[in-house]
Amino acid sequence: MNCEHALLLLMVPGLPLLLAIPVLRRQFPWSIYIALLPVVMLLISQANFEVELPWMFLGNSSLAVNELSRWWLAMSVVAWLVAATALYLFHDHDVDNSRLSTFFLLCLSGQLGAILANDIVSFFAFSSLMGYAFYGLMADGGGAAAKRAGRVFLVMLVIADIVLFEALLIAASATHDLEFSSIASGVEESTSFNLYLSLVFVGFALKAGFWPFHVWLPLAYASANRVTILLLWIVPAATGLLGIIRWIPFGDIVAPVLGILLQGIGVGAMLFALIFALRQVQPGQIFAYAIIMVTGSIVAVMGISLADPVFWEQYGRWLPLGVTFIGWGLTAVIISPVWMRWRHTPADGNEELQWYERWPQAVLRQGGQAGYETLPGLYALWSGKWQNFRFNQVWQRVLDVVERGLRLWTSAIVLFLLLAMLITIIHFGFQYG
Amino acid sequence: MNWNTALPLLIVGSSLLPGLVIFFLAEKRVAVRITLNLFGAVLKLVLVGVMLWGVFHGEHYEARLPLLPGLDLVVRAGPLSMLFVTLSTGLWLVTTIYAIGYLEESPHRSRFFGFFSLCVTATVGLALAGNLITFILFYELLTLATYPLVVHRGTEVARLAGKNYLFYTVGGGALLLIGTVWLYTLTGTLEFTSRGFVSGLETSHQPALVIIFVLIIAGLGVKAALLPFHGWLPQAMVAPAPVSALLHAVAVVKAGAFGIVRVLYDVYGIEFAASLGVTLPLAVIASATIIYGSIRALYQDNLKRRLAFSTVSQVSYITLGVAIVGPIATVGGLLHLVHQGVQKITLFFCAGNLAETLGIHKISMMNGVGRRMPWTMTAFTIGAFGMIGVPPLAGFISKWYLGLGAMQADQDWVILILAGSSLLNAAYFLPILHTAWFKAPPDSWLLERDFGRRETAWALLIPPLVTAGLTVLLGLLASAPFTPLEWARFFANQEYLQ
Amino acid sequence: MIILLPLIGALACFLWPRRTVSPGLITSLGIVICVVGLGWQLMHLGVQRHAVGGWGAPLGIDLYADGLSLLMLIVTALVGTAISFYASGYFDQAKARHFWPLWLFLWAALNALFLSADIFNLYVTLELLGLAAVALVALAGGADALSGAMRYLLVSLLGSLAYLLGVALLYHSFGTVDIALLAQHVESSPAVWSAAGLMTAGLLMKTALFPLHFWLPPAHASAPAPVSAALSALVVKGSFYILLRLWLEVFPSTGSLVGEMLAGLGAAAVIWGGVQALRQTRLKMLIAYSTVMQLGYLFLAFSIGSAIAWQAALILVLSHALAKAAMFMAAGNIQHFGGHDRIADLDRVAQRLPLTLTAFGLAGVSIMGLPPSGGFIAKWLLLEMSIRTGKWWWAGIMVLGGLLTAGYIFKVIGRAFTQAVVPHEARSVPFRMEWTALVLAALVILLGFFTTIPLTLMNIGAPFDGRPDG
Amino acid sequence: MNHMMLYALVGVGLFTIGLYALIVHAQLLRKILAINVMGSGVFLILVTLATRHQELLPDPVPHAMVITGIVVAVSATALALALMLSLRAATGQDTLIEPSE
Repeated sequence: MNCEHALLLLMVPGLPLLLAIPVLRRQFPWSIYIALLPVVMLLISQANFEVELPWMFLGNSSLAVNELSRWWLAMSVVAWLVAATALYLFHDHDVDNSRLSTFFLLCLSGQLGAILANDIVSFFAFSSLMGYAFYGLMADGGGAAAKRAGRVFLVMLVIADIVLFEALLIAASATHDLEFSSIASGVEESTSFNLYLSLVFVGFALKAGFWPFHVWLPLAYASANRVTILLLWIVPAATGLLGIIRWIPFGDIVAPVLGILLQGIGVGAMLFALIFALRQVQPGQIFAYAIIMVTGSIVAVMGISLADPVFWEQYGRWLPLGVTFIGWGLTAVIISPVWMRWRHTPADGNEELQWYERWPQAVLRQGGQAGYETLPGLYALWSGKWQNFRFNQVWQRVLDVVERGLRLWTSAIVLFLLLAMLITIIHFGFQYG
Repeated sequence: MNWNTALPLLIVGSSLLPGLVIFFLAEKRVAVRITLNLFGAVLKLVLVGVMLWGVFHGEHYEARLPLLPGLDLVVRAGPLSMLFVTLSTGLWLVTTIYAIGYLEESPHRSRFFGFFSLCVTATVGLALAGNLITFILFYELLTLATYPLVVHRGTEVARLAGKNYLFYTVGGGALLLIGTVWLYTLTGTLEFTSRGFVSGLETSHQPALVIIFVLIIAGLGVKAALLPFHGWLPQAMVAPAPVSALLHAVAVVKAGAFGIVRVLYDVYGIEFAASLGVTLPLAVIASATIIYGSIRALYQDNLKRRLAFSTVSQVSYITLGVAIVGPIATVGGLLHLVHQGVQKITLFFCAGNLAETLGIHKISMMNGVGRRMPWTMTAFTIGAFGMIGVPPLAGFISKWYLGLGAMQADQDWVILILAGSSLLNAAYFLPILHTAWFKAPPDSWLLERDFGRRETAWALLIPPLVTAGLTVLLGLLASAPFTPLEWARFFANQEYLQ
Repeated sequence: MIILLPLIGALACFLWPRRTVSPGLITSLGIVICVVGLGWQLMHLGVQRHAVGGWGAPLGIDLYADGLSLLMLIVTALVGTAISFYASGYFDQAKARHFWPLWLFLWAALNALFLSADIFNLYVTLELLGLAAVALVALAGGADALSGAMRYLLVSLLGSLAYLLGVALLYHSFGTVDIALLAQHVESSPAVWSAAGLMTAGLLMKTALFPLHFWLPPAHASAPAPVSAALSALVVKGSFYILLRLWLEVFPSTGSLVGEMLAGLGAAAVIWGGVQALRQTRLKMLIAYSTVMQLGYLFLAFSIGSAIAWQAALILVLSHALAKAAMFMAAGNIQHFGGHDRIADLDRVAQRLPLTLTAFGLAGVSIMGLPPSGGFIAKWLLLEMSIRTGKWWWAGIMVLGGLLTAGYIFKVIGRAFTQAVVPHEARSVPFRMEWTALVLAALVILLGFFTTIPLTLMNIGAPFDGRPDG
Repeated sequence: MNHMMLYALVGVGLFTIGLYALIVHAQLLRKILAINVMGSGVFLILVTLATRHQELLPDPVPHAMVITGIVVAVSATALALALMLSLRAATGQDTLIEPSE
């Protein structure tokens, strides 16, 4: 591994991170394109290599570029370029100063880093950077609905992080080295193997908004700002998929039960998406369902390959390819309505449409009525629960009373004595029990 | 008196003497006071650096002063003490700078900085303490030195808070004293030694040992804000921001936690304590505190109170880590000792900035403050994420080792506790961030102070940024040489030399 | 010499009432030098015995000095000098001309008391001490002071008469009043018992052990600040010293039960004094009650009874003397400063009188028995001994007392920080008054680090022999 | 011997009477007198106990003691009386008063 390669590899997530600092960014025009330079160069240079970062995190961290990550990078770069252009196009005030682009760059660095990460810890780190930055993207500039979506996304993100953290712990205690390669061998032996698998799946499903954790996705599509909409596929969904593929050594392991389950979920997702997609009014949302459908299908594939590894042996390597092309396709499809929304300010409603603007509209007109209501319904249900928990007066009063009670030294003493008794009891229990 | 003897004394003295001088400085002599403060802080930092180097290369630093026949005052440098000393010294420098900026034009600064230095002296002293009596000495000194800081404002509220504070701490001190004396009558020595010095006693003493353990831990638990004894902490919030920063991140709370570590490892010896069956209850209490503190924090609208309860919860991570019997968990606990300090002090600095610059004390008043004070809020955000345990920040590393250690020690319930508390942490920190960044700012702040182009005074802005940067580095470069991680491992290896 | 010097000084002050201050100060310095000289002598030549006028024991007046008395002398010298300095700033001309002779007279009596080797001598010195003290209390004038002084006088007369009766009995049964000789001859008999009872009762009265403490608070609280300092720090210790001598040397065989009783009373005093102090609304009353409480600690040693316990008690005497003197001086400053000593109306003392409050705080640290201070060491040793001898309940009492003390000390300090409802303007406090208090307080703190010195000093001549060691 | 004993008993009696008077009476003058009575009781005892045997001369030391004691007592009484007068002047009553808050 030679030096400039290493530098390049570090630059890929590093440069966006630096440029995310407004003061630095102001120095360069077109800073976002600059931030994307290293990754483009990386794609051009054909070599596969790895950088060991022994002083990072918990010792054995490394970034690497290989076949798999190459595909993902290719897909992401396109999407990011498009999004960047959109950013420059649609935001009239200077981009290099806006906070939106800060989040944009943070998100970018997180996503690229996650793709390049070669061990679960750094993957985890980068992906959570990406996640929180993406929340920033959603909440910034978007409408009220987008903010709601953002909050849902955030909650899911937090839970996901915790779940994944547990998964990490299991993996770490099973294997002493956290590289993806060694996990495959390590996790198999460990007793909590199935737990690990399900944790990983749940975690990434939450992170990436797979069905049935997709509540926020259509909301975001409906009301987030254009740039964010463009990123909705590659940032949460695609990275989530990558995560699953990275964390779970497909092909080496067999988990029939989970496999069946996943297939079920995948199919369910596709059906759900199909039904609701056909009953949409809001143009943007149809893409949300498209994404749900895609991810569903991929989950199903994963399920199958968990059920029998042979399947993965045969078709596994095509998955990245497929994902990539789907990604390009989706980007292309999504860009057009965004483009239209930009072109069609209410002033000039009925102007002559270009040919490339007609077909998506045609697709959209297919979208049926209704269905959209169910989603707010779900959301209301969820948020209602949350509100109750958050502002429940009774809880507060009870706790305050307890607190006031505890503030009295006397009661503290009593508690302390109780504790002492408890300990002595336990102690004797240990001795004679 | 050779160098190895002088160094620890110098380290203790380098804040004591300036403090004493400062007491007698006239109020107006700002320049002299500032120079003294900074000189002391920097000097101490340098000395500690030297000592770190020395300890790392196997030097042995120790100084004794005969106190009573059979009892000496001992200051000694070991991996554990170095961990704490470095933390407190580093943060002291930062906090001093901050305090200088924070207390401009406010009365009685000589008194304040005098006690401030005393406070740090006590902290460093008890970090270096080589036996239990020296520890107690500095522990009580700490209590006394912090009281004037708590009541510094001289208001009625402050007085009551101070009263409450003493109520707890003096009581705790008494418990600690009894326990220690009793222990001394049993063992005849109080020297801290690796893997403890009580395990030699015959089994007939074991019930007594258990009771002593309860006494001592209760005494220390008051400062460490363990569950029944945490009441003073949120009230002590009336103190000026640098003080609360110091109370929470470095001095008082940490002193308690540090003491628990000492008692558990160097007095009882962890294996022996486990065999007594006292570690599990301790871990349970710590877990209860973690959850309870977080839940309480959810309901606070006053920023500093929320942070205070968060401290109650976070500090118990340390206790939990050392009470789970196992080297990795120990590493986790000790790491949290440092990491929590750095993160929490960042948060308090930022809270102080908000209060000083815009007069904001409540979270509900923080709408869009991120636009007005981006740097401060960036620091705050980093600190908060660190607290939640988001990688790659410092908090993540310590939580990682805690969780791993719990698994290694087959105490899986701890992992649930960790998960739950992370969830709660997120639940009470993220809304603050959302409010600060994404809500529309009001058209005017109440009692806004104008600092020209800067968002606030330099002395207020630099410290949080520094500590925030530390938070990132501690996480990112956890495995680099001379990091807390390495010291913690060093210590753990000593204690668990199976 | 140590005795004569203050007498001469007193005389001088008496003769030239115009310029009383300078001879007073000179005398006190002189005494310090003498005491140091004596200390040097003891260190190198061991116990000193000097027959005044060539008449040896059993009849003549002997002066006897061992570690115990030396320590007491040192304490007296230290505190006395401090008080002299303080007083030189405190009194106005009219008061001063009365104060100085009386004060030096009292000092002489104290020194004589600590040095005299026979119980009758002790009686005389005790009596002189009492009279001087009463006169000093009366110095303040005003109904409170006079009444307090009167009560004090009656009590001390009563006490010393009881003591004298005991002396008579002892003399009758053994034909000597010399402590050493008595120690050899004494054996248990009704006469000895009643003598012991009478003397102890009388001394307890003068030492103000609960419940015989009723006279102390009014007397100490109403006296002028330096006088109350002297009374609390030194005078009560005088009678305690005699008790110590008697029970260590004359009645050692008849220890246990009485010891338990005394310790019980001591414990009661600790609790009662603490609670009363908490209830007080006036600063000086509070401090006076705290004296009652601290005296209680001393008597715990009678039950624990090992050599180390006694040494602990002595260290407590030492540190309490310093601390309490400093405290009363601080109180005097505060009163001088605000014109009153009502705790509730203390008005930003911490801000405007920092040195004094520091002194008060430091002294408080020792009184509370928090480290680092002489009080802490003493308390530590007492605790250790009480647990080691299996009498853990005394430990409980001590800790409880410590908490109570913390309660009332910080009650004052907390008020000192806040602003009073009726703010009053400040009167400036003389420089030396503030510093004297501060120096004394600082000494107590230092004592916490250098306890070994008094420990070695007090063991000269091994006054604690015949006691089980730990 | 026995008349000696008698003296001694008288002395004790005086002492106790004095004590009683000291406790029950409020007026200071009475208290002072009571103290004096007690004192003289003690002195009587001292003098009495000086003679151990009929044959021997009485031991001189107690007499010396008594003289000293009397001197002390006189001065004490003087002081007491002075105090009483000034107290009377201050408060207008001849009994002790409680310290005022």
